[in-house]
Amino acid sequence: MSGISIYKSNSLAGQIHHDLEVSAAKCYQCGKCSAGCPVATEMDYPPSMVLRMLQTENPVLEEKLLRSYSIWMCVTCEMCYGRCPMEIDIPKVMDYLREKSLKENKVNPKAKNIVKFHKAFLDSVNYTGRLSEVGLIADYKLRTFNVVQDVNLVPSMLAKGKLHFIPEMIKDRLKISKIFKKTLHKK
Amino acid sequence: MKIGLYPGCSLKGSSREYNESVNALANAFDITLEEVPDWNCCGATAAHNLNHELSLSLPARILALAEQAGMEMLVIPCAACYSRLTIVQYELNQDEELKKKVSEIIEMPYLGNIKILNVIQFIQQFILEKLPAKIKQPFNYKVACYYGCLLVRPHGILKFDRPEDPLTMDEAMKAVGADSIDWAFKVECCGAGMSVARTDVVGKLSGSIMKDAVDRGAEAIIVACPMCHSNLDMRRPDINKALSEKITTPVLYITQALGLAVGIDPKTLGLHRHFVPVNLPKKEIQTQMEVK
Amino acid sequence: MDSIRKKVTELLESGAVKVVIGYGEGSDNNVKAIFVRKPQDASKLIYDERCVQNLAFYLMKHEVKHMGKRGVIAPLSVMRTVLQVASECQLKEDEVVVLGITSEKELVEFSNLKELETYISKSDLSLPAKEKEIMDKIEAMSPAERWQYWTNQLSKCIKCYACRAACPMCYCIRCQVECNQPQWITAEATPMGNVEWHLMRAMHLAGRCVNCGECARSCPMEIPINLLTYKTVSMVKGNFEVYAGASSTMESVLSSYKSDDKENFIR
Amino acid sequence: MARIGVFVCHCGENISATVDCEKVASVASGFPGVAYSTSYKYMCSDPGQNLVKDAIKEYKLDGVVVAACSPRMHEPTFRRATAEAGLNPYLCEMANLREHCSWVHDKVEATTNKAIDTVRTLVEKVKRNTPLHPIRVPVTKTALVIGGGVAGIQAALDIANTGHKVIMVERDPSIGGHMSQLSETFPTLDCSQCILTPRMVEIAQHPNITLYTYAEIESLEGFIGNFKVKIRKKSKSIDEKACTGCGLCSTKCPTKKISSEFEQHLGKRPAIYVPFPQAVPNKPVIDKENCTYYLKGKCRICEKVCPTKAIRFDQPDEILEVEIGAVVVATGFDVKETDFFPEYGYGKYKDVITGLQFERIASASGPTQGMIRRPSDGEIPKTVVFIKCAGSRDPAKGIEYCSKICCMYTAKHAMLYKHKVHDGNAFVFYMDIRAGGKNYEEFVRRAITEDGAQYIRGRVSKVYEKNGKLIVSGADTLLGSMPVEIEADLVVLATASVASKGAEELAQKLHISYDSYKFFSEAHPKLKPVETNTGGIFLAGACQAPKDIPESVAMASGAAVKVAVLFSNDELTREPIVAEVNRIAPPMYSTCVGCFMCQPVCPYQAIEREQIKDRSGNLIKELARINPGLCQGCGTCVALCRSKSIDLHGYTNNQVLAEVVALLND
Amino acid sequence: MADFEPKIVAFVCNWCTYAGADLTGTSRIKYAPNVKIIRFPCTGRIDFMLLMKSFANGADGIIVSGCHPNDCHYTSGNFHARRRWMVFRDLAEFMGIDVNRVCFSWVSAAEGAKWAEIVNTFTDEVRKRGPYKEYIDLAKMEHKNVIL
Repeated sequence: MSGISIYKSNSLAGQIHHDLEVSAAKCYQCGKCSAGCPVATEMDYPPSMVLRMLQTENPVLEEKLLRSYSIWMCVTCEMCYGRCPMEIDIPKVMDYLREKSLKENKVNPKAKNIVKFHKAFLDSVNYTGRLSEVGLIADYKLRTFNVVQDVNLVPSMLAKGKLHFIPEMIKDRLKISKIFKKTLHKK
Repeated sequence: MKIGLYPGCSLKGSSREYNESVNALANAFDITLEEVPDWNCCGATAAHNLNHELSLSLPARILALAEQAGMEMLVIPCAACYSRLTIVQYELNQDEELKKKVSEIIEMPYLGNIKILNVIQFIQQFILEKLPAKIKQPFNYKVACYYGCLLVRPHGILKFDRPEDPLTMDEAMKAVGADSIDWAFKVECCGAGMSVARTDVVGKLSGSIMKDAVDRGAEAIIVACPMCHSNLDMRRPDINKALSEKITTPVLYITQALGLAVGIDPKTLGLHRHFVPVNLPKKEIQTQMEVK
Repeated sequence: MDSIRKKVTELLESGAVKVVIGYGEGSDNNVKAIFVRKPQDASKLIYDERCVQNLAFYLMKHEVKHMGKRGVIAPLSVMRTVLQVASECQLKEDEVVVLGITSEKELVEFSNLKELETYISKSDLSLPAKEKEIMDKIEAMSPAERWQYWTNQLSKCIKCYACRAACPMCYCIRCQVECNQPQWITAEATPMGNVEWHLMRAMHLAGRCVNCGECARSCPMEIPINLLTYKTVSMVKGNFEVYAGASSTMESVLSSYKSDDKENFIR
Repeated sequence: MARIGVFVCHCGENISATVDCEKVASVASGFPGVAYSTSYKYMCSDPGQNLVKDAIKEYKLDGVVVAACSPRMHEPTFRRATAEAGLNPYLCEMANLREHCSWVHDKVEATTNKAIDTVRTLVEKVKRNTPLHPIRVPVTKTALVIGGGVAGIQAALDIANTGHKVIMVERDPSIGGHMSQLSETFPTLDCSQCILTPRMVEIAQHPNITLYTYAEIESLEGFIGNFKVKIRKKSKSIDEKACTGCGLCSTKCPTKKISSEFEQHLGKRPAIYVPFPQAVPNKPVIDKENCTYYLKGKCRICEKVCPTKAIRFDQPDEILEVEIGAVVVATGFDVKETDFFPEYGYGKYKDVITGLQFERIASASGPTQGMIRRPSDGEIPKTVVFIKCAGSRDPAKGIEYCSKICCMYTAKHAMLYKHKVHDGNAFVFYMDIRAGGKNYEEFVRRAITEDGAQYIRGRVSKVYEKNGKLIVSGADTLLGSMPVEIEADLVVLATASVASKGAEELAQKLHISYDSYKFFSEAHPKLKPVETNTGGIFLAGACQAPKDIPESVAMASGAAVKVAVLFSNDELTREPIVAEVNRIAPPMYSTCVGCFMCQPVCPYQAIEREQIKDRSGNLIKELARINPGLCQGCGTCVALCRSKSIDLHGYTNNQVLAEVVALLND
Repeated sequence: MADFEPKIVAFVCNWCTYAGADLTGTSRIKYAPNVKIIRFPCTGRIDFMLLMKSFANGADGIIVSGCHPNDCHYTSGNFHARRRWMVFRDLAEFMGIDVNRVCFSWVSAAEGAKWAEIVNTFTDEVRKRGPYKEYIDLAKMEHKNVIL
């Protein structure tokens, strides 16, 4: 009944409220999220700031947000959500912002690696149905041209039987790639 | 009753010892866990980082498969998968529309009524009270039980243990004679998905976790999450670099620790696969008394 | 039977009662209620399976009251009625002598209502199997079918009020249907008015109906209206664990409550 | 033909914004029996009321429907106006077009139509209204005050000083409440006990006041001016007459290690004890849960040492029944304990304490004689962190409201600490500073500028213990939410103020309503702040919502005046909304058949048996009769009566059925 | 049936639900205008015949609402009402009357939001069920009077 949204329909906060039923306006800036966030120091905008920026519904700040490093630094540990007195699902908001940032390719340059990792991860799933870590690492290295990182791990991992080169494949791979077509790769 | 098992990718790869120890422990108590047929990856953080519907559909397929296989309960040792699947089940049960949509995407009927158990819940329900009788060699060490993020958060949905300072793992460990310490980082984050992309961050976060545990005299860290394990174990060099210390305290899966206590041999439990060697000094069974 | 006649005779001779209400032969093989006031008339009393009428309702009738202390031939339904109306202050213990008849047609005497209660507490008060069966059938129907069934049945009602007249619990001086300020129910018989009237009647009997079936027997249109009050009987038993006519002191179901009455239907 | 007047109020914009008031008025004028219909901007204003009065006279109206706000708001106003115009006030009804219509619906036709239906309904009702005349009942001029905190004390003294009797009931062994636990009070820093104890003594000595401590309310029956209260005097196991309060028993009692409620569990007390030195009455009680004699059947040392032989182990609880005319509820509040906070350690850290515990630590009469020492090891904390809004303003924890007093007392705590530990650091984590009140803001500024309390704007995410220090991790939202970590020796949580234990049960015994937080509800948020919805029962202090001392005292005096007003008449008039059993001509006398099934449903025992006898005294008929003095007009008997022989004035069967018909047939 | 707007009458007690509905107003929570309130002192006063008469007069749905258990201003009115409704519901259901068109609820003076919630959900439910033709049709139904 109280259907009229308090947000501008085109604002980021408005879309988030509409799509996720998470209302940025609920945040009263107590900062508990930022205080508990394990990666706050790594972020350009700590969680509470992210919500503040959403509250302003100011396009400039929204743009900053989508191009921010914070949204990619978030490790979805749910600590902020777990302790938020207003029960604002910040991790969900972060997901949303990442998705959007990616769609509008506004991914923060510093975050490219993270995204590539996620992509590599999903491609592996897409092709095999499961995650082949060798594939993942290799693929990721190629995408990041950061071949040397972690190479020292590989031999010992093999030795410990933690890596195997033949990826496990599931039977109904077709179904999986269908799922991807219908979602992530939806045009 | 048919109890299903969803190992997830890590347990088939970098954390196979977790899978091995889970099954070993279950078998030791004459429980057979049946793998979900033709299961796929749950999409982990990657999926919901990039696409919401995808992050719903991948887990939904797994649950649908389990339902098809007639499983009433589904044990999910990997905390990340456990959290994903539980959240997805919850989300879809909130919204019939979405449920329909997803089951169209996965082209399978999906009910969403299967009971999901994390490894600790599984131990509580099927093993804990049978435990004392079976103890061969009490695991009488000072241990720090590390729960991480995904087992306890978001509490509103998972409804498992207490959101801060949980105790269930500690209880299980006490049951095999361990002295589980009270420490401050039980539910802090280890760096999780940043493992590859921002190893330095992992070093820092996992570092502070290891540090607190060790400072309080922990002889072993007990975990129930492959990500936590690989970050605390495989990433130990990065941790030590971050702390500029040399910490050698081993990290065991709870299933391994319990396994040892009931006399399953280390190899079956996959202890040899760890990066930080697990060589705990034999201790007098003077704590036998406490074993209960 | 003789034991009954004998008892009645001595009651009348001793003047312990002024009249005994019982069953006697009527025309063409029907039984009718008879009022025995002279000892020698006790021989007119009969009792067999045809004797089902609930005689208790005469006990409250003005004319009968005036005769003085009453005795009544009382099969189970009558015994229960006596207790129920007593609990509703319509009959005092010292106004009546209950000549109970067991299911084996044996005479049981009670020196007071307490004894009667103890007897009742040992008897089976549940609904007659035949009706129970029909009720189960009806309950098995879909709501629409039930509605069909009852509107058809009740639209036959001609508002002759024979049911009310026959029911020992309908002793009100003025029935709610006769209220005209306000007029709750239309005077003439209409399908809607009939539904209202019979629902109201059943509601008024909730926790009070002793399932004697007199209402249905008296209905010239042969509407099974007793099922409606029986429904309340089973409902009351199911939810509040009591049968009407089990005690002369208990509070009526609708005049009492438990703070934990089931309320799963309340939002 | 009836002559009803309809008066539609715009309530400024409040109604007219979504309801077409003119249309309502014009349609209403067409209703059968409506002789006059109009609309006006503010019906409750003087000109508005005059409009009604004049119309009544001019058009010889015999019924009035005011279509405006909720009758719970202005029914008295318009009934008064009606009466002033010479019409019986109960021929006036209100149609609720504001709370139930204009404010809850959008500006659509349906809204105006609903308004029209509502008016039609009330018109049909009022046509069937009959003149009613207020009922007069006597007033028992004794007041009951529940709770002996500062609010209860103030109320009791004020009422007693108007010359009326007061009975004060206190749950604990002594009066004084939370105020007696406080060290100094803001914003003046005067010693709490120094200002309170004289008042406590006054209570004990006042000729008009009877004090029952260690006592609780068992039940309350009756109605305004005529209550009957049952009070349970819990056994103190001592003869108060004989006891001189010498205290020898307490000093000799072998069980000394019982954690003291008064000291907020930071101190100990014996099993036979007086909660604190200045307690009133200054006589001990035996705590049966912990007394060796009650537990093991032997000891009796107190009995042996008592010089006046005042110990009574076999003393039973005592139930007193008293008639009273009014009640002042002043049961105060509690604070959340530290175990309510997972992220602050579920109460497992000894040195994470509540504000109330800090009061005891800071109090000269407290467990540390006023030295600031932390509970764990008695060390003087060098760094103290104060966390405000601990539980308050926290929907996730189920407490959405602001506890109101924390901002002030935390500033006070920081000050007291700095005054006593000059080289110490006081950090205060806050979200907002709410210092509305005389000299409050100045007080807080002083804490910051003169005493050097470090205020950090942000909430604390976690507190944990590490080698003897409490690590407090918060954020400074004024520095871009920069994480802040403080190694503290003592953490003080300004925990939320909540309704006092057992508030819900008490409310149910008193039949007063309470909000979702179990705070008692006032009759009107603005205009009836000390009344409850139940006539004759008033509220004082923090039992209604968190309050500081001056507010509680002011409210208490307010409640006292309300009682005094009630007691200023020997009789009071009551709404004639009561049930009545009909009477008709002999030989029936009434359609009531006297089944008396209505008797047990009446919560007020208002239904009596009336015997009708002939001249020679023979009983003709027994029928129900309702005592209008006792009947409160719930109407349960009315709905129950099968022969419809009972009816409820103001809500007669005729009226309500007409309402149903009118509401549904446009 | 798309544009069908149900007629719903609400019988509420003065102390809890009526006050609660007032609170809905003061807190400006919007709800469906289909519901029209009739004020009673207490749920104990509400005669079951009023429900029947509501249907007879064309109500598609009925709300009956009062104080939560133990909160009754008159101590026990709502308890007695609750029993009455228990019996009434069973009997009505047995007769095939659509009891889903009667919504019983407890709404306290503090539950303004709950009142709006109840009204809206119930209005939707009734809207879905459509008008209560079956009952109204009784009025038209000819009388099966077989005696002449």
